[in-house]
Amino acid sequence: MKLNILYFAWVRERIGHSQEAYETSAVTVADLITELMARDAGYAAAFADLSVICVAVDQELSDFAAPLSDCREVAFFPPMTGG
Amino acid sequence: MKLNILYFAWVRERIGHSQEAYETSAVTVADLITELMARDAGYAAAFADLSVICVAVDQELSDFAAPLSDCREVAFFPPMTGG
Amino acid sequence: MSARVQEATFDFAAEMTAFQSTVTRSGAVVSFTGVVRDDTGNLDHMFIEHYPGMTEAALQKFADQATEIFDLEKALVIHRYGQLQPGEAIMMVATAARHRKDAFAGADYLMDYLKSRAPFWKKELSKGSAAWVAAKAQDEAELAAWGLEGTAKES
Amino acid sequence: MSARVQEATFDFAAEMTAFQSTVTRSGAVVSFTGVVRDDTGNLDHMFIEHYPGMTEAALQKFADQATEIFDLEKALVIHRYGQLQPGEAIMMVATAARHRKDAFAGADYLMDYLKSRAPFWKKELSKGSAAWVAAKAQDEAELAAWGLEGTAKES
Repeated sequence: MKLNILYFAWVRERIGHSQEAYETSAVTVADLITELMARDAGYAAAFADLSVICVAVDQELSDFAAPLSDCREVAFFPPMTGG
Repeated sequence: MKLNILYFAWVRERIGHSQEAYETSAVTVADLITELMARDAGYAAAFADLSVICVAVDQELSDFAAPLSDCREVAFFPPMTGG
Repeated sequence: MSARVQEATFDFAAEMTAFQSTVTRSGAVVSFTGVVRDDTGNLDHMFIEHYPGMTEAALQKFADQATEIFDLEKALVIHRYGQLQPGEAIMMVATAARHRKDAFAGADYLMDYLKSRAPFWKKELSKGSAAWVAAKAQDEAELAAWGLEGTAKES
Repeated sequence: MSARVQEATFDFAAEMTAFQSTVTRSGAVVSFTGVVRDDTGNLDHMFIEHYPGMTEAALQKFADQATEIFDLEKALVIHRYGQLQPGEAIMMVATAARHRKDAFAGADYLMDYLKSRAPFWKKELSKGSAAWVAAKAQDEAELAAWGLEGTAKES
């Protein structure tokens, strides 16, 4: 399965890029995070504290248990600070 | 004691004028109302239902038990509807 | 803390521009505008009577109280009287505060006091009838909800 | 219910004039404006990042939800991104309703959702430092207070 993964704010800064096409067989968001963290120190640092990581699956706020089947876009970012 | 008495909204309309100088020996607002109601049918109609009458003594919201000593201006009106 | 009572219309946009231009340390600005509405389809115009002297003092007092209670940097109240047409603005309040909840609460508090404790009376003049607007029990309940009523009545 | 995400400044006064001109049955109009403040005296500018596509959908959803929950005639949300100087407006909301409490609550609700559920991230760039603004536990508590959180997270 080919995903487009987006990163925002300090998650983006730690990982070093804002988006990437990524081939994975991860079943859930949590599985995907585990895969990404194994890639390099930047990813590991970005996901070190999952209590400050939010995820959107196909642009809808979601959670780490969410399945990735049929999804095309996953985004990781810190808690939002709009307004 | 000489008071300036003001009337607003439908209290004014029932009494027929918006203000008057009035000589009284009434001790409280309640005494004053009793005196006024005895004057004519307009006053009696205006004060017929005291649950919808408010009073200000020297431009401060007050109540019927308030003493009139040293006061110069008393105003009677319905519950306020600003905003 | 600025309070004005006037017969003339006011320019909401210009008032807000002026208000915001003098705000220096507040991240949150809230405004409320009350507009004459013709709910029945029969309203010709609204007439607002007030108590000159007491009105100005009451608005100033409520603005000062809101400022103190909600730590506002600035508060503005403008209220009109006289004859108003449907669609015209009756009054406005504006508040500025560091925190958004304070700006909202300050404006809401000001409105609740204006509704029930400022000496204004509205009369609706419709085709073939004229009636003073009755105070709503709801308005008293909303005022009481601030839990500050004792202070306001006594002061 | 109108929602806009833009880099350019907006003219609050002009937006409110346009908003009010299209309101026909609401007696109550509330606005909120958020402004960049330099609390430390060291802020050079603020940078706001967002998630194009998701942001627009989120703002529209919150505006629609507020409209339905609080029976609003009309709601407007404008939120900026990019580089903002101290004193510049970050965003605004406006609501129009028959009842003043609904207009206030609708705007307050919209702000609470924008704060914590719209994909914006603020970075403060000061002399010699740059830091992403941390989300506040208080903001989550205020969102939870509406008692609607389940709905919002699932949708």
